[in-house]
Amino acid sequence: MSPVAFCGLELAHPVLNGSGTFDAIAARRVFGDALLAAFPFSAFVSKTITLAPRDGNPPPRLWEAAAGMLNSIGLPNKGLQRYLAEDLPQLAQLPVPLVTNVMGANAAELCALVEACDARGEIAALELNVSCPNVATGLDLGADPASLAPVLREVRPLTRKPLIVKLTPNTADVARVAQAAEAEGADAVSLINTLRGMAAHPDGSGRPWLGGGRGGLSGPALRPVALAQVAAVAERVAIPIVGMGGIQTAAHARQFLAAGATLVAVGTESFRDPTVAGRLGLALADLAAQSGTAAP
Amino acid sequence: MSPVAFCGLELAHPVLNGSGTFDAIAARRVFGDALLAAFPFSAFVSKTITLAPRDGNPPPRLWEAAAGMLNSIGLPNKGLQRYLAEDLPQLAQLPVPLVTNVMGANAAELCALVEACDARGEIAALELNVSCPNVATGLDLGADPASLAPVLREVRPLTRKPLIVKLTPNTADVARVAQAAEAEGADAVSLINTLRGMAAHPDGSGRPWLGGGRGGLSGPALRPVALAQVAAVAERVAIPIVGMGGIQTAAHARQFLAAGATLVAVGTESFRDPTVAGRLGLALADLAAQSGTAAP
Amino acid sequence: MSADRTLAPFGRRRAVVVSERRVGAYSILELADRDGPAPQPGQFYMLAAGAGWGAGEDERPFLPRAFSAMGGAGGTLWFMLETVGPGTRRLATLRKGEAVWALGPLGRPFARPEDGRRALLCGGGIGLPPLVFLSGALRDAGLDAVLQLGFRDAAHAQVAAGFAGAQLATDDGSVGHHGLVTDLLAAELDADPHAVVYACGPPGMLEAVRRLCVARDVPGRLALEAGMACGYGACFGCVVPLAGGGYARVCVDGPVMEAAALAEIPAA
Amino acid sequence: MSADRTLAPFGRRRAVVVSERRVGAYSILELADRDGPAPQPGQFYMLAAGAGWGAGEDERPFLPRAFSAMGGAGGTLWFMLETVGPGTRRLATLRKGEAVWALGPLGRPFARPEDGRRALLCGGGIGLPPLVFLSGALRDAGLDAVLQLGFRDAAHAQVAAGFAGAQLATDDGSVGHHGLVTDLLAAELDADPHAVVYACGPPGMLEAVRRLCVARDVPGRLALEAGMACGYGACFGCVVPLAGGGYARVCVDGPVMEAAALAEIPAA
Ligand SMILES: Cc1cc2nc3c(=O)[nH]c(=O)nc-3n(C[C@H](O)[C@H](O)[C@H](O)COP(=O)(O)OP(=O)(O)OC[C@H]3O[C@@H](n4cnc5c(N)ncnc54)[C@H](O)[C@@H]3O)c2cc1C
Ligand SMILES: Cc1cc2nc3c(=O)[nH]c(=O)nc-3n(C[C@H](O)[C@H](O)[C@H](O)COP(=O)(O)OP(=O)(O)OC[C@H]3O[C@@H](n4cnc5c(N)ncnc54)[C@H](O)[C@@H]3O)c2cc1C
Ligand SMILES: Cc1cc2nc3c(=O)[nH]c(=O)nc-3n(C[C@H](O)[C@H](O)[C@H](O)COP(=O)(O)O)c2cc1C
Ligand SMILES: Cc1cc2nc3c(=O)[nH]c(=O)nc-3n(C[C@H](O)[C@H](O)[C@H](O)COP(=O)(O)O)c2cc1C
Ligand code: FES
Ligand code: FES
Repeated sequence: MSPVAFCGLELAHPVLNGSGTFDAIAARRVFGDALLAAFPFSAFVSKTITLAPRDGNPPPRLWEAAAGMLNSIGLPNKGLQRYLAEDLPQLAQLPVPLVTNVMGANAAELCALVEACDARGEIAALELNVSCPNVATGLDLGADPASLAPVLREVRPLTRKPLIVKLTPNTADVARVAQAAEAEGADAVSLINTLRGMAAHPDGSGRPWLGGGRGGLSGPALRPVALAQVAAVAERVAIPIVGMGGIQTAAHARQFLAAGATLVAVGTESFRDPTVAGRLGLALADLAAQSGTAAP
Repeated sequence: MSPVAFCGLELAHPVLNGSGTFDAIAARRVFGDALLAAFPFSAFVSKTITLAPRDGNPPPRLWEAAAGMLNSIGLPNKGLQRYLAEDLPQLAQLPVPLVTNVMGANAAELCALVEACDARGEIAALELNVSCPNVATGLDLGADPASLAPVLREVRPLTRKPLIVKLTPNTADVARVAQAAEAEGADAVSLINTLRGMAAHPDGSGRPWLGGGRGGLSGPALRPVALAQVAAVAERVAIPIVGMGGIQTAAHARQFLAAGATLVAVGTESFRDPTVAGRLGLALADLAAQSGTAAP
Repeated sequence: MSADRTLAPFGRRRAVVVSERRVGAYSILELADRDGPAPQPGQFYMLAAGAGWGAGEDERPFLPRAFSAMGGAGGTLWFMLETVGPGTRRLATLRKGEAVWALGPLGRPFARPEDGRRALLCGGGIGLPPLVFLSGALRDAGLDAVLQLGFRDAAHAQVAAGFAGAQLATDDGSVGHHGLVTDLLAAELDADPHAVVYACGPPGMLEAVRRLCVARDVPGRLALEAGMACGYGACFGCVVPLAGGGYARVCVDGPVMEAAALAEIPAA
Repeated sequence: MSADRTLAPFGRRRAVVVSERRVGAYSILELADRDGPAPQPGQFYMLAAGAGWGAGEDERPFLPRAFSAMGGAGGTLWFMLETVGPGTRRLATLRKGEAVWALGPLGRPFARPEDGRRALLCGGGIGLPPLVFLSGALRDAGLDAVLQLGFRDAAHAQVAAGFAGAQLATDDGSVGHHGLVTDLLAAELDADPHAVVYACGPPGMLEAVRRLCVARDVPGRLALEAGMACGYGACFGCVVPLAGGGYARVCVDGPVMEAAALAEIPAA
């Protein structure tokens, strides 16, 4: 297969998973080692890890929308220490590089997360989630260049691993935020995260369906929004872009690549079809090699 | 039918049209006076009117999306003078009050529009479009409370007619903008306008399909986003809200009313079914009277 | 036939599929529309399947689709469809008895030939339905019409077998004239320029007809296509550029437009 | 039967509808799944129609839906469906020969009865399929099982006619015991507490079973339901609260969970 270059990593094809939309450890329990033999993604992005463990939001956590879904998962995770101790050894068995996605409520937390991850050889790159719509802090941080920049200034020097900033789509001008990330030394940006949304309880009471109240919209419904944001960011930054949001087919992925993305990620569509990303990867590997969309 | 009170108007039911999604004059050419006999909306909202005439964007102007559509219409209209001279007399024949939607590139333009409309008795209320994603000025104005407030401060004193501010959804915190509108004397806010989106040409070239480049997403795909924004605004302002975005059924409309809207508007669904809003109005009229969602 | 549009009842109606059959590359769809008025040649309907609309590629179709009436009388409507995407695919798999949402008749029909001019009807591919409808209406009105139809190949031309006396052209020469249907039109205009042209077809073909008409100062009535969301003037999406600048909405100002009123017709 | 899960092949497969029939208020769907392994009682599949998925109310279904295997052997799978929304509605209108996307078998199956305990199988409504599957497997293993099934009314109970020897209860008393199926369960536990309970049904019923088991210190294995997007642990959407705090994913840690491990089961 034709390798795709991304921030110094050599990837077999340009298709990743969206953070939080594939649990390689759980999938191995379900599918066995067949998962490793046909691993669909060219790098594996972990679910968002936080400093302290989190249970996540009360159920229901899911709502099916028109051509998409809302989730209010609430970033459940074991916390940094148990992630490093328990999950990393298992994730190291995957046949692809590992990207660890982290979120902190403030600069100090993010620094602690990034420093700890920097020390671990199993981790090939870091993704900073400054965009999760379910947790107030993540939202505020990434919606405004002025609040993002000082945080990145503290975090960036703490690792030489590639640093990807995952942007929030819930902002007036995502390209300005991307420019701030580039200026502060981000190696790449990824977008889009889910759009803030809400579902009413079908009992007609007016209360929200989701246990967490608001949720995040993903899937084909938001693909036009994602494509517009990727194109807007590509016009304004030179660093590589991981484009995502509603990608279902190789044609969709090509649209994101043509709009300026170097890599793409599949999230929601993997829920419907767990091997779809591998087929897209196969279809896109040659294209990526030919067109030289690969960034240095 | 049970009247719904909205900014001093008595409406037969709580369902309007979204601005730019129903042309009552064209519809009368197509359907004849049957349109008047079964007019679906309890007030008619005009397409956005600008000071100078506009041709609008080059075609193609439409893209069908998953459970929705993108448009890049570009606000074609006759300009204020011809609207007042040619259209108003025809719109005055409608059996419902008329809301005129206007957009200006700056405060001076908006003032001229509002003053001229204030002088016309055919117009029951004004809606300020500070949210159209297709024209740079409209976007910038409504995305930021700091740019919206001074404009409203100039415009508000120029009319005693109800002033509705139509908010843009393409912003980090729509409730803050709504609060600014309320503080500057808006009588109501309406939301959501279309989400910024883009479609790639199916020829795979990567160029945008729409003649205007970017477009605006509407329809069921964005309903969860619309509902979340309406709920967020309702938590922070006391003035009435016109809620819209992907409404197709009476159940959807009820969700918006339960989230805090006083009225709802139907846009894209009228393209699929031109009489749908009338059926929703019938279904909702009693509900509105009972529950007292009607604002003073 | 008259130049005024037949008004559409306000509201979409549930029509029922009477028959659906394939003829070569096309499908012929016959609908029972008991409560609807008869359309005029040039008018169209917005159609959507009564069920299963929205589960095709890319989660489409979502909006209804525009189709020219190929005929309509006594509560029955005929359409001819080419399968090009999820909407036409769904409509072409409907079975007898299934429901179709229909809004129409919509748009301005073809105006009658004036000044005793001979009617030249020139259609390309899926542009055939309104012209076939028109040629029948002219015949019923005791007027003569030349019907010229162009197709890609024999599979597409197969549908023309039903229309006796039509002049045919195919791109691959497998049936009739080897070349463009506009060659046939130019020849008729050479022979007798006291004519009025009625045309429907793909944008490139309509642009050629428009140029022919303008160059020779012959009245030309072109039935246009454009992507449509509503079909009744609500969305301002379906525009074509006008000779004098600006745009017209194909659904309410057309679909039949005078050649002289139009600027260059944009490629699809 | 074993306590270990049967692994799912990695990837959804195109299964084919062998038959679809209505029994009272339910549908029985039989699929040919030639390439798939046989499931164990308690395991489930994520199913979606091969075509026409996405055109129901509110433009749904979009995601696949979870269904317990009611049986599976020799490349054939059985399911029982209750029509409650767009997904089950679409699946219940499939015809012989049509395709279904199937991912599975998924989840942890029922563990065998331990210590010579008697198996009490207690199902409510659409909770019946995994218990019917289990009762057959226990019988095949030479073990005894009591099958207790509760239904709303006679129309729903009709499906139980196929399962000889089942104790029945209905809410309206039209068939069997007039009352809750958990009354039957309590009576069996009163009679002989050396038992293990297997249960599946609506949340309120499962919560009652959970309390019974915890109160009497009897092992209970509950096959849970939860809204699911993926079925294989990817989305973290399908959680239930645990007795010790925190949540477990029903799709990978369940659907069969020990009663003692669970906190109060939330209402739907
Ligand atoms: C007045 C009028 C009369 C017509 N009469 C007939 C007729 O008699 N018979 C007939 O067969 N057709 C007729 N058409 C054309 C017909 O409406 C279109 O072919 C139809 O809309 C195609 O729908 P689809 O879903 O099958 O294909 P689509 O997927 O909609 O593709 C059709 C074309 O639309 C473009 N397209 C592709 N994807 C999209 C998208 N997501 N959003 C927007 N555009 C897209 C492309 O250019 C593509 O080639 C008529 C059109 C008009 C306006
Ligand atoms: C492990 C497991 C096994 C199962 N086994 C069976 C079985 O054997 N037979 C069977 O019939 N069912 C079974 N179910 C239940 C079945 O999966 C659901 O009933 C099915 O998902 C319903 O889909 P639907 O589209 O028909 O209904 P939906 O519209 O999805 O409605 C079903 C319920 O979901 C909620 N809901 C409504 N709208 C939405 C929305 N937009 N988003 C999210 N939730 C919504 C409501 O509570 C509603 O009552 C099982 C579920 C699980 C988890
Ligand atoms: C169930 C679910 C959980 C998610 N969890 C995370 C997460 O933990 N961290 C994160 O950065 N993004 C998370 N996302 C966002 C996705 O990575 C992705 O940005 C988004 O879903 C858009 O892509 P899609 O439309 O292909 O799903 C989550 C999305 C979903 C649907
Ligand atoms: C084709 C089209 C044209 C529109 N034109 C206008 C406009 O001129 N002015 C305006 O304020 N909003 C305009 N809108 C936005 C709608 O009024 C409405 O806010 C939006 O479409 C969301 O509602 P919906 O999902 O029901 O369509 C337009 C929307 C569409 C689809
Ligand atoms: S199709 Fe909507 S205006 Fe013509
Ligand atoms: S359904 Fe996705 S984790 Fe269980």
